[in-house]
Amino acid sequence: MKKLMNAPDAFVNEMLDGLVAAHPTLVREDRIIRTRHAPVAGKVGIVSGGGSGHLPLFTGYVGSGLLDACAIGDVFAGPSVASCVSAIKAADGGKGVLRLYGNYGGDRMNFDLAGELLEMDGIATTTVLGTDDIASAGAQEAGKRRGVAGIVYAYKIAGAMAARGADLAEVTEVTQAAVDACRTIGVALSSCRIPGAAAPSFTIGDDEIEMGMGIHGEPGIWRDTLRPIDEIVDEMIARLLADPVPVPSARVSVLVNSLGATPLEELFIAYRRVAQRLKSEGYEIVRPLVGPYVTSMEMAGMSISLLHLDAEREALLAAPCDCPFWRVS
Amino acid sequence: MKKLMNAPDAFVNEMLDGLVAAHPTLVREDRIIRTRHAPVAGKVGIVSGGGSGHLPLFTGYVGSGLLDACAIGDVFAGPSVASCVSAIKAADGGKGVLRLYGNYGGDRMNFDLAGELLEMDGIATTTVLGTDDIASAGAQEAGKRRGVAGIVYAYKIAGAMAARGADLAEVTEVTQAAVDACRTIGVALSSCRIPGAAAPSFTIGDDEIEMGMGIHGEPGIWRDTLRPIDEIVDEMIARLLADPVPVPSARVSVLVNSLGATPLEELFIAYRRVAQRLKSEGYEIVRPLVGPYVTSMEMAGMSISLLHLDAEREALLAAPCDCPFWRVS
Amino acid sequence: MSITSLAVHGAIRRAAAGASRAHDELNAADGKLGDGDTGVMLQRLFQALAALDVEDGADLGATFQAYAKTCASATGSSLGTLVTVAMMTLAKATKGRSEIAWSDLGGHVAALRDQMMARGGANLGDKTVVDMIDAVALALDGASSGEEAASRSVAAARDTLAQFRNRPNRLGRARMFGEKTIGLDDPGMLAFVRLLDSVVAEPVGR
Amino acid sequence: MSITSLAVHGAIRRAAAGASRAHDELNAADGKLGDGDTGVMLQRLFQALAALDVEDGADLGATFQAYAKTCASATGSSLGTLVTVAMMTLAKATKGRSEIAWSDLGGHVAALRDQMMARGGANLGDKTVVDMIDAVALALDGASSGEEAASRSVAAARDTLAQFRNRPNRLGRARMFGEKTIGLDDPGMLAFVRLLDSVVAEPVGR
Ligand SMILES: Nc1ncnc2c1ncn2[C@@H]1O[C@H](COP(=O)(O)OP(=O)(O)O)[C@@H](O)[C@H]1O
Ligand SMILES: Nc1ncnc2c1ncn2[C@@H]1O[C@H](COP(=O)(O)OP(=O)(O)O)[C@@H](O)[C@H]1O
Ligand SMILES: [Mg+2]
Ligand SMILES: [Mg+2]
Ligand SMILES: [Mg+2]
Ligand SMILES: [Mg+2]
Repeated sequence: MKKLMNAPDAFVNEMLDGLVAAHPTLVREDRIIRTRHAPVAGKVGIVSGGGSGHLPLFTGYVGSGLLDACAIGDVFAGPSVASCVSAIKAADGGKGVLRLYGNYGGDRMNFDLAGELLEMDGIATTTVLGTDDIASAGAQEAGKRRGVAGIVYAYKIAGAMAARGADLAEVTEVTQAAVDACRTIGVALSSCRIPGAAAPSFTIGDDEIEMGMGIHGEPGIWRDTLRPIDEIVDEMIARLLADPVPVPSARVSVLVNSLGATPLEELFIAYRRVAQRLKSEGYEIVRPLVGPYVTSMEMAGMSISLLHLDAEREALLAAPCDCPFWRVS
Repeated sequence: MKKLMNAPDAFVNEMLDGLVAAHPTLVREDRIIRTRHAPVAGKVGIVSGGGSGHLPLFTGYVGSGLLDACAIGDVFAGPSVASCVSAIKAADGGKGVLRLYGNYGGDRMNFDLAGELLEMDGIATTTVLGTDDIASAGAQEAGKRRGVAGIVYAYKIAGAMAARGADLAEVTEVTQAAVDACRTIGVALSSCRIPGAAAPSFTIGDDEIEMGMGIHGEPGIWRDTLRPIDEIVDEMIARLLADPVPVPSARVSVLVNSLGATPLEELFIAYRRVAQRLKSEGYEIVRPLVGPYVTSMEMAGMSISLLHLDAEREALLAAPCDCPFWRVS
Repeated sequence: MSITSLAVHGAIRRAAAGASRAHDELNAADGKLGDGDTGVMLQRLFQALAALDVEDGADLGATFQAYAKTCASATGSSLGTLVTVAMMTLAKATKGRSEIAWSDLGGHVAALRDQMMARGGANLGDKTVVDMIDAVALALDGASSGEEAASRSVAAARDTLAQFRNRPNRLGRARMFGEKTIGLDDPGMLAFVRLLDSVVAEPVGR
Repeated sequence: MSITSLAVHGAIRRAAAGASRAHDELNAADGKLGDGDTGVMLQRLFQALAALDVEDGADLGATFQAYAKTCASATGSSLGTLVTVAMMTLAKATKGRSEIAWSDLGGHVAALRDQMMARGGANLGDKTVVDMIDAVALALDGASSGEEAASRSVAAARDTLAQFRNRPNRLGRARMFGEKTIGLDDPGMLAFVRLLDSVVAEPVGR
């Protein structure tokens, strides 16, 4: 868990400097990143935000057909209220702004406060929270669930809906429905270290795997010795399918995501089994995603997100988008 | 260095199963991957090949404007002669095939043998070897240098040149010139393990970094305690600039590449410094690439590749291409 | 005897010194059931507050508003944002006044406790900084001097820390650790005790 | 007394058994200056060769051609491809013949040494399997029976291994380790010795 960095305190700011230097479509204003064209007049704005250390999440998804702006916190810490305010302002093209971020207590307080401060400025805001992690609370307490990799689907749906010209209420409703149709579960193999921290965020044995662990090392469902990936995938898929969604569908999209250090080779081995299992359960997979979409720095592990589709959601998934880490055309 | 896998012997085949399941533009035939349209009649074919464990390299770059086909070996082992033969055949649209791969002894023997076996079938082949790793041999012995991340630029140049309709000699010449204009150096922070191997490929201390180490753990230039990334980048850039290319240019492209476990955050911190240093030396950066382009599974570390441009090379870099891991449009 | 902007800023400065002293201890406490950053966050936040210019006799509402603004920019952590909420609440409550009486302090603390609960969603008994503030609000009820306020609030805070130590955390990330949190101090509660100790180490009012 | 397809295939089978026995030792040797796969590669390769059907009296060229084809599909490792090269060379040289004399064996080995050098780019003295084959080719010169060939080649192989142990590797990945390779056996050379020992453990010719 060595890091290629300078002073730990400079980690996030230097990372953002490099990000915008490499990707001139992104504009940095202190602790927010926005598209070059934001705000787009007459379009509903989509903003997100959260702690650093999860690239491409959150700010890597700023781009056309996705996020207009993003508020950026320190590593694994929420963005400040001031950043949330700036991001919402940067995204507001006069039709209101959807705040779309993961269900973490600190982030909620900050985005809520920011929204209230901006009410006086006449900026209408709504909120949809990523709550896809089925390991973080039971189905009866779905509102308490944390947001993990599935939020990437919500970004896509929200961004495409806004690009179509829908109003704030419509964008919010369709995005909330997408979150409600999405389920994620992850496994972790090794820990990560916050820059400057004396110790890793958690410890796990050299031969162990933890089912259901969160992306900051939040405790999961069980921990045991590593077993063949097919068995692990089978359990993950079984857990995902056992968790009811409001409107189940036989057409699903699936995201097999690396938490960071787990290489593409292993993701494809896992995806092979995911596809086999879903097919044998009667599902058809649409536009699968395999890669590092939501990470925790050098943490090893992976997550599987399942998005149940309807015709509209499928069309929104297929709509064009363009950011440094995801392009549909 | 735990792995999400089943039997180690199945690692590569299961990985390929997942790759083509997730990316239907790719077609698998045993140990080769080709584009759905290969061979393209009347177009020079571009083939590559090499050991597994480096995704996206090699086979992830099969796509339009890049590779037509790729021969796939076991992890860190060359592709078999039979796979090389199949890949060349799959790429041959009647105008000959460029074999473009890294300068490793085993791979050379295999591709050479394959080429000779196919001479009888009347398939014309040429060879360009990736030799960009300046740490692997001195400038006087440039022909002995190994190929590392810089080969990605060679793929782009060769693929674009072939797509333009150039003949085999022209494609070969322009690609060789691109290799000659490209220099790479890497640093490693942690090791990786070949599936099924009892031990990591090499060992390195918990606080150490090795300058110039190769992507299979080949020994580098020095090993010492980790230092701030700005210092490391400065040395890497100094080494790259001190190594003469035939026709230097003030316009360069640069690839800041993760060897696997090193997260995007750290790459951007590094890129920030790379851009500062190159600018202060009078260079202009064109189309920078930052991300995991050539990896070694869970190895931590990064490499910097510098490609000197001329007008033609710059145009070829900007030409459209599309594969699962790189798209220019 | 009353509380002015200058007195408040003196307390902020002593809190900042206390946050520096408690840095390692608070990080360690948070490391056991959170992300290990309570100490570093509070040190930075209170240093930023202490660095503000506050003039004697300044409007208390303006002073707290300045603190609130600094907090809103300086931190995104949950405890930090609760400090922001506290400052915003105090700014509204003291707008246009240059001093408040010691006997009113308990009411103000009770008001910011309510705002923190509304914002953060914590309930009493969840073992968070809110339980600490609740206990202090009750203890301040009827206190009419700085000395009284100091001794009562310190005693209440220490008691509350001890009482809650053997109960489980019920909020946020710490909640996930369930019964394992029994026996551990909540980092936000511990921080409150350490900062309060520093604040009262010198006389708080005049 | 001569060498037929059946005799060759017997030797291949014994080599396969030897490769299995030496699996761990060869992986370990390669682990020190290569990628640790010499043992696993040779075991798989020779098992694939041993599994082929070879009939007594079959054309030697066809037998070696079948081996070459199997090798070309079964392995991409450098040593494996050198085995492919050897099989291709022998296939050409023995095409149309059902036996070769023991006294011709040294010439064939010398020819495949040259092909391996041409293909792989190794020079004599680089401390590779080629040095081993060179030594055996010389030792076989003048040998006119299976027994003589066996004893001479085994002696030459062992001597060569010992001689080269204290020299540095000069090729491929091992070259990068420079002086650190002194004192270590080259895995390809060691493999040759182990397989040859297995092959001669039973009479090789008739
Ligand atoms: N929603 C909340 N309501 C009340 N107190 C909270 C809440 N969230 C956090 N806290 C308090 O903040 C402390 C953690 O502070 P800190 O480590 O600085 O923040 P973070 O959890 O963002 O890293 C907890 O121990 C708890 O006392
Ligand atoms: N170009 C070459 N010429 C001669 N011998 C070689 C060459 N390359 C490899 N070898 C031999 O092969 C051995 C390594 O075999 P092996 O580990 O199976 O292959 P790889 O290096 O592909 O992993 C070396 O010890 C050396 O004796
Ligand atoms: Mg925190
Ligand atoms: Mg090998
Ligand atoms: Mg914390
Ligand atoms: Mg080897």
